[in-house]
Amino acid sequence: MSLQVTDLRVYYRTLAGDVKALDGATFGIADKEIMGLAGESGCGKSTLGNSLIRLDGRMKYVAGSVNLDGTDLPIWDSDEMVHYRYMEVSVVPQYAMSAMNPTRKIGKMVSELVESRGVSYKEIRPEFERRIDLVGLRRDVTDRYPIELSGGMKQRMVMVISTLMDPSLLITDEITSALDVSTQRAVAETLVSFRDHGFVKSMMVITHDMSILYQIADSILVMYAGKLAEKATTEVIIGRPLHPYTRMLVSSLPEVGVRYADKKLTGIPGGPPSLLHPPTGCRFRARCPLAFAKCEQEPPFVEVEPGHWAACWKATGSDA
Amino acid sequence: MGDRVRRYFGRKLLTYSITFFVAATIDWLIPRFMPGDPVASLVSRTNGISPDAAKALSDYYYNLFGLNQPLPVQYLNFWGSLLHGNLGLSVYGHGAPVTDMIMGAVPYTLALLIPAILLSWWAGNSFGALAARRRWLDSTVLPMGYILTATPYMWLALVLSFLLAFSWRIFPLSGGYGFNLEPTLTWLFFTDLVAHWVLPFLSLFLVMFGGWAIGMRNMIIYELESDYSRYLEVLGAPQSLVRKYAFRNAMLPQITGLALQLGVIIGGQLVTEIVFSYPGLGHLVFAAIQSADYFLLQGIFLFIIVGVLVANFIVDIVYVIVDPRVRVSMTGGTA
Amino acid sequence: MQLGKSRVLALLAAASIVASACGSSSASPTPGATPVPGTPAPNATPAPATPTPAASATGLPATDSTVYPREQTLYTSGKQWGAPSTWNPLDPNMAMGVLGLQYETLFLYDPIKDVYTPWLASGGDWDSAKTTYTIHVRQGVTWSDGSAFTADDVAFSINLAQNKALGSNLFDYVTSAAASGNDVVVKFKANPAYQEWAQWLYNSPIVNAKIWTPFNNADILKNLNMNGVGTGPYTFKTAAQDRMVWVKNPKWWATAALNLNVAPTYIVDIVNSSNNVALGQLLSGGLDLDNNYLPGIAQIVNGGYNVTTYYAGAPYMLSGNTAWLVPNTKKKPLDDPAFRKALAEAINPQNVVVKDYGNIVAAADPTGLLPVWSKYIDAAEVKSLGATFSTAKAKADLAAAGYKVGSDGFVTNKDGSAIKLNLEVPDGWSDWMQAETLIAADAKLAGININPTHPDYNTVVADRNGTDKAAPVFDLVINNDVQIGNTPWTYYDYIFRQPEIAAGPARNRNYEQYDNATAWALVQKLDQTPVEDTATMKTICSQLQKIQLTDTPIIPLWYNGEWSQVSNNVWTNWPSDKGAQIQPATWNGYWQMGAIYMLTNLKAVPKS
Amino acid sequence: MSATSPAEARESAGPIISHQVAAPEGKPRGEFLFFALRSKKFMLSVVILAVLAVVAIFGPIIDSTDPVAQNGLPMQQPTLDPGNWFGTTYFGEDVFAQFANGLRASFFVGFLGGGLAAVIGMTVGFVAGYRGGWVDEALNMITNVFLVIPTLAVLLVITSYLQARGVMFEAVFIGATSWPWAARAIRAQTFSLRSREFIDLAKLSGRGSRQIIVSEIASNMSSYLLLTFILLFGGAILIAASLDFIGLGPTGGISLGLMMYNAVTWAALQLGIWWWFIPPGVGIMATVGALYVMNVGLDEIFNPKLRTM
Repeated sequence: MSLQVTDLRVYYRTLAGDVKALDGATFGIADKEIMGLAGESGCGKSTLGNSLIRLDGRMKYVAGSVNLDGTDLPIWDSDEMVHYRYMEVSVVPQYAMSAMNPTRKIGKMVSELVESRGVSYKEIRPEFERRIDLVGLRRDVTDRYPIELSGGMKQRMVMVISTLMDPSLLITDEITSALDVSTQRAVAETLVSFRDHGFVKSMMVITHDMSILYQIADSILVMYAGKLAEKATTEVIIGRPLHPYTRMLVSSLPEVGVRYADKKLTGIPGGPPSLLHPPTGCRFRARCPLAFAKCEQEPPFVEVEPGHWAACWKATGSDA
Repeated sequence: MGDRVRRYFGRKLLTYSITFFVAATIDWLIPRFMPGDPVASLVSRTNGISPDAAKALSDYYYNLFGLNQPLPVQYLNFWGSLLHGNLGLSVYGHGAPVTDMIMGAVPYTLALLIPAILLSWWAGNSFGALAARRRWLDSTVLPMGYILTATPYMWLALVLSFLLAFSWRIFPLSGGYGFNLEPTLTWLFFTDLVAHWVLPFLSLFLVMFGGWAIGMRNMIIYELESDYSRYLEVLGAPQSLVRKYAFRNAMLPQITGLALQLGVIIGGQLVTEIVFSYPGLGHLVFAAIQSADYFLLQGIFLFIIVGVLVANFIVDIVYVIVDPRVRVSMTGGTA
Repeated sequence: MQLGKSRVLALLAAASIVASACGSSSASPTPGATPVPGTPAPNATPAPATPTPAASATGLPATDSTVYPREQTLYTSGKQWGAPSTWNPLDPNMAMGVLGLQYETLFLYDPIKDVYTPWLASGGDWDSAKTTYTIHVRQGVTWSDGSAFTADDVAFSINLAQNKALGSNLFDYVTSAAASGNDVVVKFKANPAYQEWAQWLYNSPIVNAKIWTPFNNADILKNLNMNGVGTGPYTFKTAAQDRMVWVKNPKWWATAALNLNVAPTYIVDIVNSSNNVALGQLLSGGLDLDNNYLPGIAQIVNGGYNVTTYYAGAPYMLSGNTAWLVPNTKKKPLDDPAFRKALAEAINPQNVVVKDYGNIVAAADPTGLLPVWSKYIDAAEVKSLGATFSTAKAKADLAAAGYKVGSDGFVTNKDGSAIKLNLEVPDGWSDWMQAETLIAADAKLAGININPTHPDYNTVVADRNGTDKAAPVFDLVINNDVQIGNTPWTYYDYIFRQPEIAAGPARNRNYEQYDNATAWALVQKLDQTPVEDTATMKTICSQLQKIQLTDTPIIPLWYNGEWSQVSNNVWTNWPSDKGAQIQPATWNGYWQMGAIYMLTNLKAVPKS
Repeated sequence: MSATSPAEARESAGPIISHQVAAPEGKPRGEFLFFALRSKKFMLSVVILAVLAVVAIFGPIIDSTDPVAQNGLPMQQPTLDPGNWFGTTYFGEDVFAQFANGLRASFFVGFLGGGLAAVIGMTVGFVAGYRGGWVDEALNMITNVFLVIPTLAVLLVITSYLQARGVMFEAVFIGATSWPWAARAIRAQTFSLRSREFIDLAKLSGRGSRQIIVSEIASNMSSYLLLTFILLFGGAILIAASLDFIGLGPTGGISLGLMMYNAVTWAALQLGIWWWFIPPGVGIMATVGALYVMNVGLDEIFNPKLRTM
């Protein structure tokens, strides 16, 4: 088990009050595992992703622990976390297109970055260039400015940079959403190859797009309204999901590449509840076709069968 | 690449020269458009002389200023003599060459403008950047910036001159150098020169400083919120590096600002020089306005136009050097 | 060339200042941010009462001629409105002091005592027929280049008037001027213009024949004559955009001949800047004599600044010239004497005197004759004909003259058309701009609609003088061109000048375009009256006054002051009605009206 | 370059406005109000401006003395008794009346001048930025010419033909000459928006350029445009002040700049009439300063990134 998250709670401070964006998450990612993290926008995916590496100004750590390769990450202490960022945990951000300083040559920027982390650019350069070849870029991109690269090139470049320190955990956030379908595939495959080359030990792939996960993820974790809904191997989630919400997500699969953020979820009225004052009990209750009395109480996230977790009274079969 | 650059600057130069031509022509029209007869005004200032003497004097001035030629000829002469750096003769100076009068004043103006602009730009930007990271500065000193930049130049100048020169006698009240001195290469003269320079400089500096500081402070905050900053932070880069990048990028728009500033600041310059009767161009403009000397005005404005265009062109060049984005877009990203 | 020099210096300024600025990282560059003690500009003198010699503090030799020790220097301002640009004594735009300090005249004239004092002439006299005048040239006078001053120089200077480029009318009544020994004999045509000749004697510079002969041609005015050779108490030191500096001429003839000695070693005349700068310089002891109009003098003389004026109380100043209203007598309704008279009665100059000038000027006599000419005023005529302020009488006279009051309360033309008179004064002439609003307000009460405007100076001149294309279009302007002088003839010549002068720059008289042959004949008769024959002068003047007060070609308002504010911090014994009664002005023409004695009277304040 | 606009320099210098335009998706209006009420900068500036506005609007009503009537005692110190709160000038004019009316004039100039400049700047900026190509080139040229011709010179020529010029004229003149920097800025913004998908969408749906500019670009830049207007507003006031100061202001009436001009001409400071000199300066400082602060306040409200809480 390379990553173990236990009852992690991270809220957003707003003038109106705390938004419970991540309200108790417990799961793990094994070595070599690529875990997909799926859910509607605003369900807390990104919050989870960010909280594992850097809490921004408005995020507040409430409770829970994150253990990476046997060491607890001090995620509540930004200064302490610095030592783990990039080295142990790294990110390929959503905004990869604009992640590189527009006024620095890429090579120069990378060297300044790694040197600032106490790594000699000179020593790491050969490996850096090897990986540039690997993602199919010309080595001289290091002498270019970001503006000189196409979207896909930037995307790949950022992936190389983010993984240069061979982190134990790589978090990728919606990296494909801005790309056309063919490039999406390429990027997805690159991710897998990174794992296979051992540039990263395990990966958390945050995305809207189930189809991508279907291609590359070993397991999929589905979130809804700040809580974990279901986790299992990709086959299980796609084949026989237990949680009604998961079913809906999966139902959108055939139309490859279409993100259901774009289209209304079939047949289900309303949207996710406000996380400012989330409802008691099962948070999916309001939209759930199968909702019944028991759902007044909050369903636990339990292992219904080996390697298959779900938070639904129906799923756990205890509906008597 | 090379000829791309050449084409880029070529186009710039063309635009600038057309702009110059238009502006200069408008400028030339000023004295011709003005109602009244400058010579008549000049003569009428010499009261008590006999009508015959007045006649003789006016004839003398008419052919001195070459006003007894048809307009088209005057226009051609204007461009012709312009090439020889000849801007005609000043009414205010009773026939002294405008070029000489301008050249006599320009150094004072530059001696005020260049340090005031560059120093305020430098100090303002550094301070703004500082304020952007130090909360207490942001909430204490920065408000001063707003007050300063909202102060009319002449008002600040008047307050300074009243307090520091008139009441407390720390600095001289007016003039370019002591009325008790003649220009010599002596320490005495030099210090006196500087003493007279300080207050006008200060009034320009302070107002501009406020503007730069605020501008920079805001730009920096935007840069610190930008994606590349976040990416660096996520990868655990130290604040020093993040700020280095943010400052560098925030600087770029400030350079454009500098270009516009260089031209427009003449306004502040004008009133400041008037307050301290500092013998620069602004003071000359005022004198020209007061004595309706439109030849002198025409000359000064022409000079300003050129100055502004040159300044803008320099900034264009600087920008190409400092901002890779411009450079790249110019060279079309070929590699 | 002074401009060349200022360029060098300013480049130095630029270079040095940029250097010092870049050297310092803070807002105020420390090098020289505070003046070196003892060597501040005059306007920064720490304590005017105890001036430190500039030199001593810096170890520079006290004789360093590029630093003027405060206690040896007289700072003046008020004459120079632009950078000094020509030092040609024949050019009316000559720099301050060229005629008076550097070049001199044959006589001086004292308008207060009405006496002529021999100066470069040791005397002069008419023959019995009064058609030949013999000038006795003073002996022992030397030019500043050391050469001797001779009768030839005088004869040459008189004959310069034949140079058309100078447009002098001297030879309209003079036939010849020739040196004979130490005398110069001037022969006149019949009925010489005695008044004008007397004026010429104390107003025209005597130049060096040898030096000026080559310049005596059509381009004589193009000779800027910087650092020229004169006979006067001062010689050219330096000049710049903002100053004119004279240095004492140690070999001045009058020291030996008349035991006169000018006190200041240096005279620095500062080009006029704004009111408040000038006032600041005066109050902080940086200026000794200011001949500008300054506001609030009444407060300042009692403000403990050690600043005084000619009179300790109102009107504080001598009267220098008369400000009067010029009506365009070629336009309705101003072509009607009755209307002009009513207008004169409607205006209360006292308003301007008090509200605008705060009592530093005096209301003018109905004749407009300056106090120095008061002996020519015919009290009887004034009493019977003089217009005095009375809104009621103005209304009555307007009604009597057939001007009916319209619905808007303003009188209308006889044909019923509305009357709206534009009163123009040049923009920026702050005291006059105040005056015109007060005048308009007064006129309004009497039902006369005056619209106060202040276009720029060029426009005012164009409207007033007219151009070769257009006749004068103004309704009303204010004018004060006639300065004090030796004869009221100048005043009447100005008002009644005939025939009408062609419109344009040359028209500098009779703007009101009033033509009255009788009056003009009298003016010429006055001109041809010997200056000592005051009896005849008086009779002619009273006849002229009768015409003037009846027809009101112009409307005298107030006596503009001979603005003169002096600081007693460094120099004392200034002219005043209690002390030496001397003209306290540096303006053109005043030096030879006795102001030169101001310099010989001055005493330096002893260093305490 | 205009010798008359020290103010422009400052806006163009400090891009006090964000150079990013808020993302297209609209936010609920309520949110603006919500944050506005909590923004210290914004509220402070609103309060200051409100106070000044009250003085400008009601001052002349409370104290109805003609600001240029010389009917008081000259040079009276300020006292508490009504009609003499700010004392009197060298000529016995009521300084408070001058201040209130001057403030009114300044607001007027700011509003009209700033507004006009904003309109011109936006039109030029939008068209140049949206159309691009030779239209852009041409408009750029015009902008440059306006940027370099000495507007003061033009003003001199015009004024010498006008017997009398009012505050209205001054405002219009300032509006007509102070727009170039705004045009440049807006052009740049439009440029960046032009390439966004939602514009292409609008194009595909066959809407005309005018519609697109108004309904798509302008609406998405609304906050930016407001900020621009605020800066032009403050700028116009400062420009007017310096015009008045060199004697090219209104020939009649009163304005803060004219007060300053008169106070200096009549040597108020040397004569110790500080109460004549101080108010106009402070008035302008407060007005323009408040506008600038409001600008930044609003900026932070419009751009969530900048909200610090």
